[in-house]
Amino acid sequence: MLGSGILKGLAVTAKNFVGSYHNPARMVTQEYPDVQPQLPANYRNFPFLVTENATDPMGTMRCVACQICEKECPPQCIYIEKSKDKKPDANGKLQLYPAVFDIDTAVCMSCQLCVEVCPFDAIKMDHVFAIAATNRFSGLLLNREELAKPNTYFHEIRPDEAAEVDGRLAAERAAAEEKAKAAAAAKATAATATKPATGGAAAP
Amino acid sequence: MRAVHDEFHGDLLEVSMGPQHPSTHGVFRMVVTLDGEQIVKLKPVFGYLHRNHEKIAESTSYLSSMPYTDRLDYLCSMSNNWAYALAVEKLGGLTVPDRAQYLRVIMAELTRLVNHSCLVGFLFNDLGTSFTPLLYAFREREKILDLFESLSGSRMMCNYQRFGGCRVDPPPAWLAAASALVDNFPRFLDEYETMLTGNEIMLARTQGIGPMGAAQAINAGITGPCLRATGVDYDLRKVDAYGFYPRFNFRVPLGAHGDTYDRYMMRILEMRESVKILQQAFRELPAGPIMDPKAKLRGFRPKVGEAYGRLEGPKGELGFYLISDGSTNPWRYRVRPPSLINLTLLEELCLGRTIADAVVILGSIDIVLGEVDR
Amino acid sequence: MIVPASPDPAKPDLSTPPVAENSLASALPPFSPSAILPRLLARFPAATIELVPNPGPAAEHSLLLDAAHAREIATFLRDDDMLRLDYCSNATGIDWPEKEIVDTVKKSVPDPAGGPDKVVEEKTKRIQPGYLETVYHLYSMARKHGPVILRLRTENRNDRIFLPSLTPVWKSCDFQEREIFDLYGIVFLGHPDLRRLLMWDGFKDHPMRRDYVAPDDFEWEPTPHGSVLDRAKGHYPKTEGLNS
Amino acid sequence: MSNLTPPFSPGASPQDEPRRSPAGEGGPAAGNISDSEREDLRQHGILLTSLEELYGWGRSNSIWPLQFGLACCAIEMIAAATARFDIARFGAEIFRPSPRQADLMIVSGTVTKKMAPLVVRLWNQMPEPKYCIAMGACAISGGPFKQGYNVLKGIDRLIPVDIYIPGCPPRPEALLHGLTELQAKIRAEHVSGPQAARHLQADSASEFPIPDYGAHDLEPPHNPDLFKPPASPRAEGLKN
Repeated sequence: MLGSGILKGLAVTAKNFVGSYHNPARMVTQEYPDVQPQLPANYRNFPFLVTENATDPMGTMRCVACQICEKECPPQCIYIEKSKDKKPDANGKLQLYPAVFDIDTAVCMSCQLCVEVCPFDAIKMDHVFAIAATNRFSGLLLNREELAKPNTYFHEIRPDEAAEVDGRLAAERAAAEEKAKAAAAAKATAATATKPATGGAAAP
Repeated sequence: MRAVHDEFHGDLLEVSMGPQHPSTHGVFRMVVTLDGEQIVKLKPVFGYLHRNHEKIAESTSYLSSMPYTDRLDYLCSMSNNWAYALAVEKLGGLTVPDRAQYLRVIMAELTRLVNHSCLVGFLFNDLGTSFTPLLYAFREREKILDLFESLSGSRMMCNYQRFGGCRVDPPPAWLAAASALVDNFPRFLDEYETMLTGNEIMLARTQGIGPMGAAQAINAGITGPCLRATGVDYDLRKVDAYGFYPRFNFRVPLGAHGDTYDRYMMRILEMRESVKILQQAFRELPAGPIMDPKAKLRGFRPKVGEAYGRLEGPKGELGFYLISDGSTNPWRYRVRPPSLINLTLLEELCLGRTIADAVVILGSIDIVLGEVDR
Repeated sequence: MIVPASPDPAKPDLSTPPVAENSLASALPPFSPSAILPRLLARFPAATIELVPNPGPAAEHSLLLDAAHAREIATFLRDDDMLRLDYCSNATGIDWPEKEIVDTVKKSVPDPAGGPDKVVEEKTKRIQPGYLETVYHLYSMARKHGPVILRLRTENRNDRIFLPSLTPVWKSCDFQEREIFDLYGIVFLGHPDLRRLLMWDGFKDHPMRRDYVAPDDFEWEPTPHGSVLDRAKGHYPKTEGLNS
Repeated sequence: MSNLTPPFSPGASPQDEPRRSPAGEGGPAAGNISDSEREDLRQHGILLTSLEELYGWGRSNSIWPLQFGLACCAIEMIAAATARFDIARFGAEIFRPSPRQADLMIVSGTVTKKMAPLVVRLWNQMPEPKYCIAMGACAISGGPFKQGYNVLKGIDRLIPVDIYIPGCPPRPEALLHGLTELQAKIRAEHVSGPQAARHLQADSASEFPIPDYGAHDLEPPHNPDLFKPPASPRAEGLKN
């Protein structure tokens, strides 16, 4: 019968229309500003810099300004300047730190390559997506103060990955302490024992 | 729009459709010359989204180009990733572990589901249904995008595959969710088809519109569903047997007339076959590593040489031609864009038709401007 | 009709890339360049056809044709019953700018004192002239085999940039050759509609060439690197005592 | 990280609100009610409003965007219009194919130099009041493709942008967030006085020069009256 195909199609639409009042499978709308989306842990938007301690973010940044991410960033939106002096990191080893660490989020393509190539687990991807600026020059160019977020925040957004990273860093730290101890023991045979240097805040 | 004079047809009207036009799927432009309502000439104009992908890729490392491939055909980032990875693996002599091969098949077929269901929605938009089928398609697409997002971190720009494997190993919960989605997908397809396939208006607007001959299509390099709609049995999943496709049982649907209706049906039937492939893949997915231990991310330097890797993307044959000069950057990086080459016959298909048919024919060819212009 | 000996030689096994020696050894598939080359030379004695080896693991060797016979050879490849290369998948341009090559020749010089010969390395510099190249990847849909790769080279990069168009043979080259004309500046003789494809008509440059310099619009570059940094510096206000 | 000042914040700085007398403590006179008091009354079911506020409320909830997608971000823009994100909840679901009927241009994707003159022409064809959202990295700055020879490094070189939404591509929720920011901006606009909205000021430009296709680049490559980048933070102490 001519027109039966159209009627069948309209029946589907009608079923969906009625279903949208009671059938959960057809009630798909998410009331965004009132109900925040459930983001998966892997979600990535823009990078942030992990710091060990929320009270002293600049002092306990994991980044050692090795500039690998800067080189690998496909759109070249990371800018790092190394510090002139060194600071002790979580293992007590003296390391450089970034005197300038800028990311232009107006350019960033959220590809996560900086995270993948970072050997220090210092840069991770953030979940914040509700960003709107009226000025792109000052509003979207983030400096290291704006990029720094504490490790506790990292645990909040990506618990599994953060735990794994913490475990790995703790193992490295233990190994470093072992080594320091062994070195100290070797020294102690010759002279008085020196305490292995440990510094920085332990990860929560 | 302007009047032109032609010695055969008399006064003609030249209409510029696009680049801002609701039915050109982006910033595509056609300069159409009309005699009354009949098309006597149609010249596509490209380049409004020419983003210099190839030039940028030649000045950056092999790895850095991977996220750019996401943005070629932005509906199918997973297949683009795979095609590029395939070419680089061929160039660098890398192997891919079994589990990664299966994961690639899963991602590529999920992408095909996304692409084809959205294409059908867009095609019906062009037929004048104003958004309704697209809403159904996007409802399913969102489910698949949620899967992609929870695995790779991004809805559209997955950046998931690497030379020699994949980036993230999906946890069992992900596989269960994906498997459940795939099992439910035929129900969506049934609903979709009930709504659309028998529709008399759609049949009248598509059957016999823009028929393409097999020999004509082969000579013009048409690939993908558009080619198979003409009855040519050429699917790279069977012909090249890349990935682990020989391990899967699936049929290649073939059309008979090569018209717009056949092109539409190809998409529907391919989605049903993709569901079959996916169900087998979820059943047989082996355990194991997902990266070739030889592969390295940074500072990848293939030996001097060249390679052409191609695969059956949702839109047709997507190829990457790479020339290495031994450095970290490719000397030549070329994308063989199926969307662009499938447009070769657009003028022939539209001649003598009305402008409304041209819109439908263009919709059935399935282009994405990011890939047409690169 | 010739049935290939092996069950399906058209399937390049990508997981285990073939070694170059193996693919050139016995049981040549009909589409391998070493099998095609003698047939082409016999059929077109006046043509100069060269085999261009591909040293990479893919080992897809190609055939370099001379411009004068390219279209005849292409038509033959398309229509030949054994090959039936009815489908031109990919056509692309490549820029090879002129390059300085240092040849090192080892010579043994007899020692005037009567001792053993000395090995002396002689280095000669020569300029390899630049050229533009097009590459065509051909497959057969009828026979389901391939690829056969054809290359064509221009005489130089400046004024002798003419190549025959293969669009009359394979229509799929239509847009791709227009793109090559646009981005590399190779003029295809016999192309039905040779206009720029991607850039606008008044555009003068050929941006995919290696020596192309992009227009200067680096006014705001907060995270500059490399060449971008150099070009951005021109837009920075000149400050006293800037030591860079 | 949002850099918007709260647009309709109760006690915006006094020079912003010259008509509001500082009579907060001594009990407000009629028409001089502070926002907190008004909110208080609203909770008791008494709705006080001014014509200006009503006008702004009406305009902000009936934004008609131009149906105009450029690249990847356009797909997310379409997704924002579909059932899951449902931009209709903000009154902005009527995507108009014609610029003559549109209020908002969402520049969703890479603007190439070949496309840029057409974008400006579309903008010029839109009637006032009109707004522009630059959605995604490419529209803001050229994004990942900014190194390309044919890519415009930000649409704000040619037309004024009200809201920038970074991301590649931004989630549909991010677009909705940007839209609510734009709505807030529209609601805060005044209809008269020195603080009147841009389109009500006599000397504000509504149309912008359309660049020509040149031999090597657009001519001019940017609109110097509009695009005034600050001195780069890298001007001093350049890395070598």
